[in-house]
Amino acid sequence: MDRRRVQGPETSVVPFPLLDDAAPGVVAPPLQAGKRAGGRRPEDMRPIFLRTGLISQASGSAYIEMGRTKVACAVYGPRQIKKQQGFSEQGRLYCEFKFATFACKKRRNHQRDSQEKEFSQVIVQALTPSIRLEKLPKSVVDIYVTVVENDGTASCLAAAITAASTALADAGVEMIDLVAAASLAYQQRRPEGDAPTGENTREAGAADLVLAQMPSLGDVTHLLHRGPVDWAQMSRAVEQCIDVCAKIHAVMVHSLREHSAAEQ
Amino acid sequence: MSSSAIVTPGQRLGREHQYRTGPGTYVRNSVIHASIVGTREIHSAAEEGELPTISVTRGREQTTLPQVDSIVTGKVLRVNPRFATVAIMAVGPTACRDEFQGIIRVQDVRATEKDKVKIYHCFRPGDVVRAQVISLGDARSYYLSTAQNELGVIFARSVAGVPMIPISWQEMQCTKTKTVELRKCAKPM
Amino acid sequence: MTTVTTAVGGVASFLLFFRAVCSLFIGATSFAMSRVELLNPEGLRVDGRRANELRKLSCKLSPLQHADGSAYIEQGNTKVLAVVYGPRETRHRAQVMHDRAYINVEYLVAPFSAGERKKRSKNDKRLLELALAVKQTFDSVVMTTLHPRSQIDIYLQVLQDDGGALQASINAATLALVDAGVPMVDYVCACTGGCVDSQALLDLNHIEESSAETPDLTVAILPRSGKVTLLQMTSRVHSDQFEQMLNLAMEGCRQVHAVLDSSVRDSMQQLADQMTHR
Amino acid sequence: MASFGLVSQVERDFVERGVDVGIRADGRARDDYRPPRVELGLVSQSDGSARCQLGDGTDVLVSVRCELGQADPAADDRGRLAVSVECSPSASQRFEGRGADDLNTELSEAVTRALTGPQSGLNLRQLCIVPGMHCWVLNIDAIVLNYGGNVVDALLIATRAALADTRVPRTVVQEMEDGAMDFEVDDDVENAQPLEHVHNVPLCVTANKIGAGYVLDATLTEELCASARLHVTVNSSGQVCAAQKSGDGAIEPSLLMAMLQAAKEQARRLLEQQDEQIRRHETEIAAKRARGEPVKRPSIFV
Repeated sequence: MDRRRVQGPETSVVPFPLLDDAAPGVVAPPLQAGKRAGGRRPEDMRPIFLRTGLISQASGSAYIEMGRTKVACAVYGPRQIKKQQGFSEQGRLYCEFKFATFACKKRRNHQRDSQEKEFSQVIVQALTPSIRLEKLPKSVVDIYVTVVENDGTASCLAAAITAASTALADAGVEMIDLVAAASLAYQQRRPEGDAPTGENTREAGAADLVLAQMPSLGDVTHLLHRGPVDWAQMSRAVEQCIDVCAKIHAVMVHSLREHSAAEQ
Repeated sequence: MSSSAIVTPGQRLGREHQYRTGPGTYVRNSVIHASIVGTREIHSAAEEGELPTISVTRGREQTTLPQVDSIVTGKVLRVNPRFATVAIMAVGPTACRDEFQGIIRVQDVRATEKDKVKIYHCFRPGDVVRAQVISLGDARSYYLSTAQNELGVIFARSVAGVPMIPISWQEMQCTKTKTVELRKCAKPM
Repeated sequence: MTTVTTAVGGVASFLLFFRAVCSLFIGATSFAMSRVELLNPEGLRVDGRRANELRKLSCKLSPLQHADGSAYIEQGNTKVLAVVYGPRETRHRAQVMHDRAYINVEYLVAPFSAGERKKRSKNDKRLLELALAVKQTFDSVVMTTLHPRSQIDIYLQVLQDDGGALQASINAATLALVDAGVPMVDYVCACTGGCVDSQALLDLNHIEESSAETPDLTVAILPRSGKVTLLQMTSRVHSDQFEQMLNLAMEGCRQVHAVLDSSVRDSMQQLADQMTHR
Repeated sequence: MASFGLVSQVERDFVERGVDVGIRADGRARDDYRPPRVELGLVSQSDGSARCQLGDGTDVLVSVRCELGQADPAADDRGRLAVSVECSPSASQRFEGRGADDLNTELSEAVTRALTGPQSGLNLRQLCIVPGMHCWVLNIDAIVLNYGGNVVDALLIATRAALADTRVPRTVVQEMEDGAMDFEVDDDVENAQPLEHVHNVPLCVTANKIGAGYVLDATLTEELCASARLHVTVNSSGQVCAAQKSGDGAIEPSLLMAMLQAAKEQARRLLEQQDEQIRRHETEIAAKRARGEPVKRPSIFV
């Protein structure tokens, strides 16, 4: 027996059966025609809770909740590039994206796996176009993203990008625009906005899309799509995501304004 | 202050022909946008015929980076015959969150008789210096200069560990033991 | 239940190995499972060659246009690509030698090159040893003193290994160096030799090489002077037979030299033709 | 690719202005694709292999090997694919030692993304031997021999061709007395089966945003000048299987749609060309077999 770790019991029960839709004894409410779980229409998104400045030690921070998707983000810096990475006229972003070990159905390891590394890179690529890097010579801005609860990987990534951009704005990093990101799952040949887990794994042929955009300027800063879909479906999905980004942008602006006003 | 005056990055502030751009703003396609979260401020022109300046200022202190020409304050970490290494702790009036590394090379210590400069006669580890950034330097350090009267050591302790007072532009005296030590002193402002 | 599963696993992996070995020489139909007969009573080897016969050797100079020099060699089913860059500035200051060039050899093996798929790390000790063998071979042959403070890179990529990857690599590196115009005192030609039932064999293939009782000798010579620059042998052999093996292998080197030399001349002739026609 | 060093501002201007007026350094138009030269079945000890060259630059060699593996408990009735890409230092000195590690991971991920999940189109059930116990693992090993831009596309072109060339050995499953399953692998290459639904495997086309326009099939210099890149993976029924932006720039929505559309169209043409080539290759081999001639493998370079 490994004495260094506390051994759990061999069997266990779900403590709050009502929290888990799939738990036995809980009957999911029948879906209304054209509606999704939770009574949403296909294009509706979940209500967003977004707040900045919750992590006091960081230069800037943001916490976002969309339904059961919960993501916290902290930004540190700008600080001088430490390692021997050579001189650079422009600043750099560095991101560490991590699922909390308890965030998913299956326990995650403390080490970042390849998916988390990939998402870190995606976040950097999605935010870099929005930052005025020429203002930050020789410096690096660190972004740490922790997913507290994962309710659909695509929506986690979108929430992470949105939160990271809000946190950067909160840190006072000069940027040309905020970046809002929206996720979407294709289902039964129709895109549905802002997909939680149950919805994008229901079908084997499921496909999803994450799109990040600078809403004031209109430029798309990232696009990540998986799964086979028709061209018409995809172009409609891109348009729909752009619409959703505008709505998310309004939430971001509201929360930044509120926080800024509260400080003065 | 009403929250409507608070702007967010990307928000349009006006057109280029209306204002001059100040800090916290940028121009794209001749439209002025905000680049940070903060309060919009319009300063009327100092002279007749000039455009008013528009800027965005943050409520909280702005994170700062050393830039060329900015005056920085830092502590000498170590010295060697070629340069003194300085940890930059404040840029202008604002303190830095993280320290930046800078060096004062032997030829940048003072404006005259550069060939006679001995670093150890100008700075010692632990001194607090005021210096100007002359270049972004190399991958590791910013290059600093103290070649002005107002720049140089502003605080130093003697061998006895007591603060010293400047008695000339290159000497400081210990208040306790009255020994004189060599420093490149800043002119009191 | 568990024991059965492991048994099945064992059978499966054995079958896989068997399949891998089989696939190496699909041509050879009569193949005894129990003990491989390396030399049949008629004096023919598993792939139908005689004892003193080389495998088919074909080569091509500068298959890759962008490199300073490159060469590709096929010796039977062993296929090696050699690429040479340089002489150029040294990458690391520690490697600078003020009186001569530094030769850097990197020896890479494709994961699909051998019978069984195996991914080797770049720091695999066996690969480093082979790279060192190639480096030491060429240190004495390349006129490094003509290019002080510089570096010559030789990258060897083994695409397929059916025995004798080292000899093929050395031959390919020679051609690539010639193609790059690096001055050398002579060609370096390498060949392997072995010995079965006191009969010396030339140019071992994978089956002969991996057989436990065959000694396996790799020799590289400078064909004009006959000087030996590399000599490697594993297993044990009687000294009388060793001499026989060595002589046969050196004879093989001379045959290799003829092929390499003619391919260099052909390719230079082509180049000259192109230049005169332009 | 930052690992290839820098490009000067003048060179960048040259490329950008060229793209603005629709001219490229090698005489192609913005939408032109260098015709890929694909050869099948080069590596004799592999179960399938192919090499793809784009222009004089990019050159990749892909091998597919079937290996017995334990079934994945999450999908016990299916086999799986494992991809590894290696950049040989013969392509660039920067790939020496550990220099290529990051790029290798990036390229392996890019190929894996196109080939795993439902979008791969392959029938992975075909690779199952004993459900829940044994399956075939298709090891896809790629070597980048020369790096001349657009390597992701070339890798997928070569991989798809190699998969079409792949023959999976036949297995005979027997049930033993105690209910356990045993199987034997048929060694006869003639009996090996081709993979099912290879024509459904998607191809990737990369559009590079340079200045205000975009180009397909960028050369190395063009890749260095690109501010953003869009990898679009499309299958033969015209479905978009995956799309991903990379690089540090932003793309306007109208340009994004144009890039997607152009990449999709190009992918359709590439797929048609490749299917035609594979069909020709197969009929050639079948004809040779029928005549009893030996099927010789083409040599890699000679």
